[in-house]
Amino acid sequence: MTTAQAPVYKKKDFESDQENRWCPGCGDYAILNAVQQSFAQLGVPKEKFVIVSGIGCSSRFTYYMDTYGFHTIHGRPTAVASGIKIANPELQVWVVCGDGDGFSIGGNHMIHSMRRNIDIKVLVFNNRIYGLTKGQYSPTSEQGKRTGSTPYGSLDHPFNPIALALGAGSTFVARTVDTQIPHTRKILQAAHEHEGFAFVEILQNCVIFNNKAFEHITSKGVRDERQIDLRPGQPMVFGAGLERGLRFTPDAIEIVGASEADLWDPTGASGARAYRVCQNSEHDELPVPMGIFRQVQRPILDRQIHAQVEDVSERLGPGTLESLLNSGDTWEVR
Amino acid sequence: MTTAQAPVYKKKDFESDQENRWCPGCGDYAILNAVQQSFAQLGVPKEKFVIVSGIGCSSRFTYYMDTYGFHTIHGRPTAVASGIKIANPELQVWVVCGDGDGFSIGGNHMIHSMRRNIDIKVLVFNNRIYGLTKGQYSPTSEQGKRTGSTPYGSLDHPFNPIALALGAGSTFVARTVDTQIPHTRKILQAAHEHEGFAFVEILQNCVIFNNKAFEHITSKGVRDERQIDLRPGQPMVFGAGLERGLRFTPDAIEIVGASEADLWDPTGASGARAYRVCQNSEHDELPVPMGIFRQVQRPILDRQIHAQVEDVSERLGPGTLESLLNSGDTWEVR
Amino acid sequence: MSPVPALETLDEVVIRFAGDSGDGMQLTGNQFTNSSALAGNDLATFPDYPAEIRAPVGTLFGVSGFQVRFSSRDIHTPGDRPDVLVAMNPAALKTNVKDLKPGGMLIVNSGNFGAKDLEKAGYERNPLEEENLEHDFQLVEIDLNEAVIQAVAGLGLSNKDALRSKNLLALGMLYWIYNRPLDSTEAWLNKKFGNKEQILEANLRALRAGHKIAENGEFFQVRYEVKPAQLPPGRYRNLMGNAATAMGLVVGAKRAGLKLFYGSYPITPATDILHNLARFKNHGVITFQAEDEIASITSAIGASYAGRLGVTGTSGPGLALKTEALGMAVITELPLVVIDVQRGGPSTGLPTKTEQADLLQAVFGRNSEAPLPVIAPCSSSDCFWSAVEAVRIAVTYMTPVILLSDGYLGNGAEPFRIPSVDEIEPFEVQFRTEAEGFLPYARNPDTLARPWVKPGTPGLEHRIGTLEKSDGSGNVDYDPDNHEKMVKLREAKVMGIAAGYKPTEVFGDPEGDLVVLGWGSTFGAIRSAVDSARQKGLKVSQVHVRNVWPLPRDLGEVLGKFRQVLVPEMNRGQFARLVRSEFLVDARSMSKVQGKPFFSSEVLERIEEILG
Amino acid sequence: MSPVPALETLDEVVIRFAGDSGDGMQLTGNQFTNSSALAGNDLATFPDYPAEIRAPVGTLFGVSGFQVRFSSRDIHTPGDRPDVLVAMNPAALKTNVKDLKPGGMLIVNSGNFGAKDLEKAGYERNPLEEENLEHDFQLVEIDLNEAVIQAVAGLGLSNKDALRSKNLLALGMLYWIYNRPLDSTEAWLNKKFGNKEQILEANLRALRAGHKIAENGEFFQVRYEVKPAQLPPGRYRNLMGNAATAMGLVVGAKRAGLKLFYGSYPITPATDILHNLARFKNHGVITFQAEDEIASITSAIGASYAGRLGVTGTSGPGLALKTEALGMAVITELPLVVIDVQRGGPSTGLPTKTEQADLLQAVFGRNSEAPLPVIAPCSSSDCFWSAVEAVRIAVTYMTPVILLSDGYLGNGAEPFRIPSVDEIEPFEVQFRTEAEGFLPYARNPDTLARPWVKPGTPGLEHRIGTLEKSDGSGNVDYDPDNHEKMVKLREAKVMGIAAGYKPTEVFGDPEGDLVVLGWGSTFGAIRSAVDSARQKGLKVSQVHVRNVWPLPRDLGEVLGKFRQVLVPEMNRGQFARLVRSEFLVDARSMSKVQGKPFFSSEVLERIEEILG
Ligand SMILES: Cc1ncc(C[n+]2csc(CCOP(=O)(O)OP(=O)(O)O)c2C)c(N)n1
Ligand SMILES: Cc1ncc(C[n+]2csc(CCOP(=O)(O)OP(=O)(O)O)c2C)c(N)n1
Ligand code: SF4
Ligand code: SF4
Ligand SMILES: [Mg+2]
Ligand SMILES: [Mg+2]
Repeated sequence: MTTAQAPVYKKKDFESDQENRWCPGCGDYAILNAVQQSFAQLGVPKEKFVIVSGIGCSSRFTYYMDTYGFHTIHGRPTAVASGIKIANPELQVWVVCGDGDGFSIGGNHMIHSMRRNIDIKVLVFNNRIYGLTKGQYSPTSEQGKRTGSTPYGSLDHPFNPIALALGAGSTFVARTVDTQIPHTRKILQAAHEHEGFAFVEILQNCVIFNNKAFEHITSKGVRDERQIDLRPGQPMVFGAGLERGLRFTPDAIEIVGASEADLWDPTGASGARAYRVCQNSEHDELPVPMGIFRQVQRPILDRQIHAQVEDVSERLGPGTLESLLNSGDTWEVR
Repeated sequence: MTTAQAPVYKKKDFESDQENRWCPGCGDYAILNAVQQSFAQLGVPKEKFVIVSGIGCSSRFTYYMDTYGFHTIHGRPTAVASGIKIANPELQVWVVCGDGDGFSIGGNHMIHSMRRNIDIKVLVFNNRIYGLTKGQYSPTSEQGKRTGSTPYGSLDHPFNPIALALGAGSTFVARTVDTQIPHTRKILQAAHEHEGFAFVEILQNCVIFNNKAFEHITSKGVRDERQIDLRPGQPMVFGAGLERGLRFTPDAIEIVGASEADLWDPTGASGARAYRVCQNSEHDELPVPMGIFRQVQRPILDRQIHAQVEDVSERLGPGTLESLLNSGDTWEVR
Repeated sequence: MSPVPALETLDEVVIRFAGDSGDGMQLTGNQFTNSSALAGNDLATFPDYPAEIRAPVGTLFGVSGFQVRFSSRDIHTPGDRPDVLVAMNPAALKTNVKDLKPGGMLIVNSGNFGAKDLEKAGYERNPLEEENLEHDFQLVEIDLNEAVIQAVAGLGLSNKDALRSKNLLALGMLYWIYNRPLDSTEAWLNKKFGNKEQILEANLRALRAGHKIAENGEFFQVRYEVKPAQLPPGRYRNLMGNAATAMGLVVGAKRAGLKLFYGSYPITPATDILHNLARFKNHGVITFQAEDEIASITSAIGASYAGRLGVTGTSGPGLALKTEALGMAVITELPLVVIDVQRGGPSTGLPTKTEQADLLQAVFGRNSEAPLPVIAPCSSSDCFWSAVEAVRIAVTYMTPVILLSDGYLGNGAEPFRIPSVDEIEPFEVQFRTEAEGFLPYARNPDTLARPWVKPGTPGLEHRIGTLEKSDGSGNVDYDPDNHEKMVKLREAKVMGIAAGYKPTEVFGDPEGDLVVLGWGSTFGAIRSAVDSARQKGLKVSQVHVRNVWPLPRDLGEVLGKFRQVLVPEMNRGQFARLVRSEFLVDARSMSKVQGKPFFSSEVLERIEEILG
Repeated sequence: MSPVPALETLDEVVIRFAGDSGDGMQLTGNQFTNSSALAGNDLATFPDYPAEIRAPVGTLFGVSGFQVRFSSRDIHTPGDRPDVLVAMNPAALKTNVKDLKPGGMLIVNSGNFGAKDLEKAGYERNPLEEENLEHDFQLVEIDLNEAVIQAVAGLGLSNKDALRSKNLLALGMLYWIYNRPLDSTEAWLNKKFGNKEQILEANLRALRAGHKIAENGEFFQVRYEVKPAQLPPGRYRNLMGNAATAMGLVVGAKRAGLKLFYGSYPITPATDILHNLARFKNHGVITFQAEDEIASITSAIGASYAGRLGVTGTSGPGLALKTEALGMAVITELPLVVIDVQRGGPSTGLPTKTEQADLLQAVFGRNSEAPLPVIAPCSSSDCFWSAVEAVRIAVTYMTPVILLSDGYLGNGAEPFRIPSVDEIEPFEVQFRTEAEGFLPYARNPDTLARPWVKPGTPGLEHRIGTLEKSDGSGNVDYDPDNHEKMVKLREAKVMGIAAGYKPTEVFGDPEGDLVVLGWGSTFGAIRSAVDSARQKGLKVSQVHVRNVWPLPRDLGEVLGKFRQVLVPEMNRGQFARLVRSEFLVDARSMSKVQGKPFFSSEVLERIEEILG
């Protein structure tokens, strides 16, 4: 998809020289792979990319990408990224963080950058556990989970990250799975093309502290039946041969034949259908949606900020040191 | 509604001796009034009430109630209240805060207490402005607002507090208006009766920095046409004579005659209708919903915590100082 | 009309306006200040308002005050006690009259001394009738309410609306007494209410009526004149400290060749900096009102990383929230300016009152060893110069810098001599663009600063982060010796800033019995006190420190020339503690923690006590 | 089978286990420690693991180490250098061999020295062949891989699974060498893998095989014995510092008659306290894993307000986030214990390494004047007693208290003499229930504490908050004099805690040439060094401070009896700064900031340098 001028890259142009320190078998490797492959294809000069991460296993991501990168502090990558993007909207700013980083300590910055529609892309590696601190339950862990901090089972109800993103007004909301690399690449591409904030939840396996957390929906055997890929403008179909589909009824969603399936539209004004479908349970009959839940246009904060600066500068004339110093009432002492 | 044993109170039993320091004409007075009236009717011994507030004009509320009260720091009242309620679930813990306190700096604690379903009641006085710091735009201010910090107009897209609460998993979500005292009392009563977390947005007029912000939906003249009161189990009707109603179509909401209106059900599993209806714009034709958006049952964290403590104590036997000190491998030195 | 009154010349006058929060006292005081400034006086102001926005009318806690001192000499403080008190209601009288100088002029709005007003102020009897006000002061009772209603009659205003202009009536009177023209205030009214004709007209009439009433001689027999001060020649403007800080930041950024990014979250008394900067869009300034203080500072750090000048401003509770992120700026060695306009604490404390008690938080309040420089302006106009200096240090040394202002400086105003552009040295930033030999943590041998690279620069892609970095490469490094080396390098860089300070100046003789050592906003009170004490022949000098961290290297030696060291501070001895630990000098603390600045008389008394 | 080998008696041995993060070194070390404890040795441990969870196999940064020192004498540190190093792979050898004592025993798993392993560790040649290891050390090469595969043969395990047990094989060998029974580890394995029979069996076989291999004499010719230590009589258990802190908190709460609420957010190296407390549900303990550090502390403050004992724990970056809320606890005067298990910084820094550099943050890192006491345990088992003391001070004085532990103390273990219940004085809290004469901010004349009231108590409804409070009533009060009074009262309350300290103890003579002053985890290294120096006849003594703020009142005087004061700290001189500023004593800092504790030999050298 590269034009004449667009740079042509290989995956390895995005591999840094740092030795990788994730556990063998960690799902983060697959995501790294997908991101490196995707970035090579986006047609963006590599010096324009900035990866911003928080603290957590996932946040080590930054060190493995041969782009500009900033490994910040726990929970704040979206806020740091907001500053970077506002300071220089030319940069392609991607945030990588964990479910703890992004939704526990960093939840507020997350929802505020969503509502503001700052043009950053946020990838949350959701392994439903705190990896780096050696396995405590996270705000996306299922109730009843036994971990270091919950030896008798956790009691908190988890967030539904998709619902939260919709509620906070994210203009792009998607979900994918670490090991489903072609799907991940497709979503990354769409996130890149979306003008505005993009939220991508990536289900990620932590082999050490939460192994096989997503097996029931992602393993080869069940994947086709338990997942449905929400593709904009396409029928909502699933199954090994895409032979089945979903249809909205006034009060529910029902499984129908492929031909009767509703078309999926992530652009509607209210987002109510996305909200409805993201409530599908992992343990019911309905398939769990992946793909693009929401994709709408809204003014982009970083662009608007610069437009306002230009607009005011045009109206008032560009400020000089002299005009600044001498503004207001002045008088002369001789 | 008081039983034989329940205490009988008058409004003035809930009035403290502190001089009120809000600006004359502030909407907070009306809310104070409604809360004092309501509390007198709830049948709860007054020493059980704890009001917890953050910092802001609205958060001064605490001082004016003759109950236990804790005026905390900016943005943290839901977190402090969570600690209080978990420490002693017998207490009736009510949080009062502003839109800045609750949704700007305090947004994370807010959404986490929602997902956890801690049995506290949170009243957010939404005046769409920072009152106490003399008028800056808030995360609920409409785009384009000129304030001290946005002399050329604000650019951020605001939160829809109701949508955010739904997305975060709040089990009770409602909205009312400062001056509509009977409605406010009804909502407070429902919030009290709800077992679990209750979120109530109260549209509140700041006469000094954002006067008449809600006139277009709350003034006497337009109120009946521009508001619809969502009443559980009742038809969705509005208008001076409740002559009109709303009906959900697959993709939208339409205005119909009262008899054709849908029944309002805030208890459905997905919450998609609440999500849909809360997207009604203040500037379109559809009326703006007030009342109860959502009301569902889910395990309550503070109760579950205590149940787990009891359960474990029963299984392991109650711990004594001796058993604690002597747990694990020990040996004797003579 | 009475005979033309005498025109007495005074060296200086201190006026305090006091009234309800809704009475417009801040506005009145500011107008008076501006005309005094235009008249060429030196001046200083002290606004003092309650934490409530507009507390119920007439209550004690709702009283808002504004003190202005204008003078024909060089002055450093808004004055200890007013010569003139304007009290708009009983509450204002009650809370302020104790400060009025014996024999001072007391102007009260008798129209607000009804039974209900008195009750709200907790007066059992009408003080105008019962107490010896007339004996102690030059009491002038005027029913301003009545006067303003008359003045605006015919404009079709309700009484309630008419009364809104009574502050301008009072202002008109004072203009007459102090022989000031009305024109600057008239111009201001025209600009402000240009499109609200009725209100404009009411205000103009009230102002002129006040002038007339004073002129007609019933109430005032004397006029006073305060001659222009002998300020250094130049063009001046009247500037509040927070405005000066804002301007200094923009000027600093321009001198660095950068554009400013200001990330902030509103908090008293720092919000005005945000308000000021938000107006400077045509200077390329971006202001970002973040969701909280943590996002304010982290977005500013992001902006610095991206090649802008990241700045964030707050007050004490906000600084507490920014401390974790400050550590990130320290370890990533990015430039950043953090402004703390200190207020009364602890915790929410006394939000609208002043204090200097965040010093140790600024110097030490971060996890682990995270050294950074701290600068404290000594006057409202020095806020400008200190801000420029903070920017210079931040970009020269690639370090976060804390600028410690306070509520007294931030809200106070004084004449500011506008520097010419050449007076402000440029310190243009050179971004690294050369890929050859690039190491993210290589150091400039003079400053120990690392290179600053704008993301987007081809060939310089690299990663920074908050884990310990390898000397040179900046890669993650857990090696014990590297860690110690980096800790010491960061320290050496910051402590090295002191090498660039000018020698410490002493006001007065370089040795003697006592040196009064200060920092920040105590400058004016100390200077006046030391000046007076020296005129009385006491062997006392003043040393004032602007770079409070790292401390000037010669400070120990300078202080050592005096038998005693006294440190007045609006805290419990924090700067004294720093000086003691650094130089083992027995610096003794003079502490005042009342949410109010020192009176120079308090400092003078203490000097006399020590040397007496 | 070879002849029964000699059994030599040693005073003490230091063993270090080093291997890949996945090799189970922490587990092996802990097992060895436990059996040494059960054998009655005094002991101390030092686990040292990387920030990575399980870095790629064989890399240098993936090496995890565990050092244990066991002794027949009273010891205070895990030893400077190991007598025995067990290196499971080339990376472990490379990163650890430089610490091994000359002539020490070096056991390597030669099965992991393939070309790829060597490459990952950056060895160009096989050190077992090329370097003079054999000359410098007692080199023992064993192919543990082969041995373990043989040992578990027939269980149907894959080779990969079989290899998981090789650490137990090594452990079995060491048990034989040091004459330890296998039973405690066998019991532990049975408990841990009771329901996983295959794994249990593999582990048991590996353990026994190790023992056997050692016994058969091919590799080892001597066995050693370390006799039980003469510890004070009593019942003992082996206790890690973080576990001791957790236990101390619960015991403290019980002695106060309270139930514990622990609000926390995971962070290395403090998380174990949360893990420990989460298991104590049958002691009425509630643990709340909050969304962040701010919610952790504010929920704990809420719990204290509601009448529980609120406690929150974290490490440096988390403490930075809690500082604003600490101010709230100070002004509302609620009891609260805040634990900071310090780690390397600044910022994220070196998360798994130890440091003492949060001291000034703990003492001063809050906005405005917000004094609070700080306590630092001096050993892993003292974490218990310090936690009890922290609880006592918090509830007695109605104040937040910071307990400054560190990674070295928190992760290290030593024998803990279990006190009888009577040894722990009760300090039962009396909640106020009497409405008559109740004032929320009335003060206990002895402690200056205000009353603690449980919400829910009829008739005592009242409001507290973070604006300045009126003395007595606790109502909002902006009065300048009241503010100053309250600032001083809060200060007097906290400084008054020092009145209850025991007189400062001196180890050694009460006067002399040098006193080595320490706080926190440096105790052991300093004690050993001073002890040795004294045995060499040097006039040196030790003073160790547990209550680091407020400082003991007699400290200045005690230090004054010595010609010089040396302060070893794992920071850049923070405690020295406190002591200097407080007592104007020329305390000199000995700084080590390497993420590692002091060696006692380093301190000894410095003593000799100073006195030599
Ligand atoms: C302020 C602060 N609090 C806590 C920590 C400790 N910490 C580091 S990573 C982490 C959570 C890791 O979980 P997640 O974000 O889900 O990332 P993962 O490791 O699972 O990829 C925590 C609590 C920290 N570094 N800083
Ligand atoms: C940590 C901190 N940051 C900022 C402030 C300043 N502050 C006080 S109230 C407030 C916002 C007030 O707005 P809102 O919460 O909407 O309450 P309102 O006054 O409108 O009722 C702010 C920013 C503070 N007190 N503490
Ligand atoms: S702990 Fe889990 S998330 Fe972290 S690197 Fe290992 S497998 Fe991946
Ligand atoms: S500023 Fe606004 S919100 Fe605050 S008290 Fe006044 S009217 Fe009410
Ligand atoms: Mg995770
Ligand atoms: Mg508000």
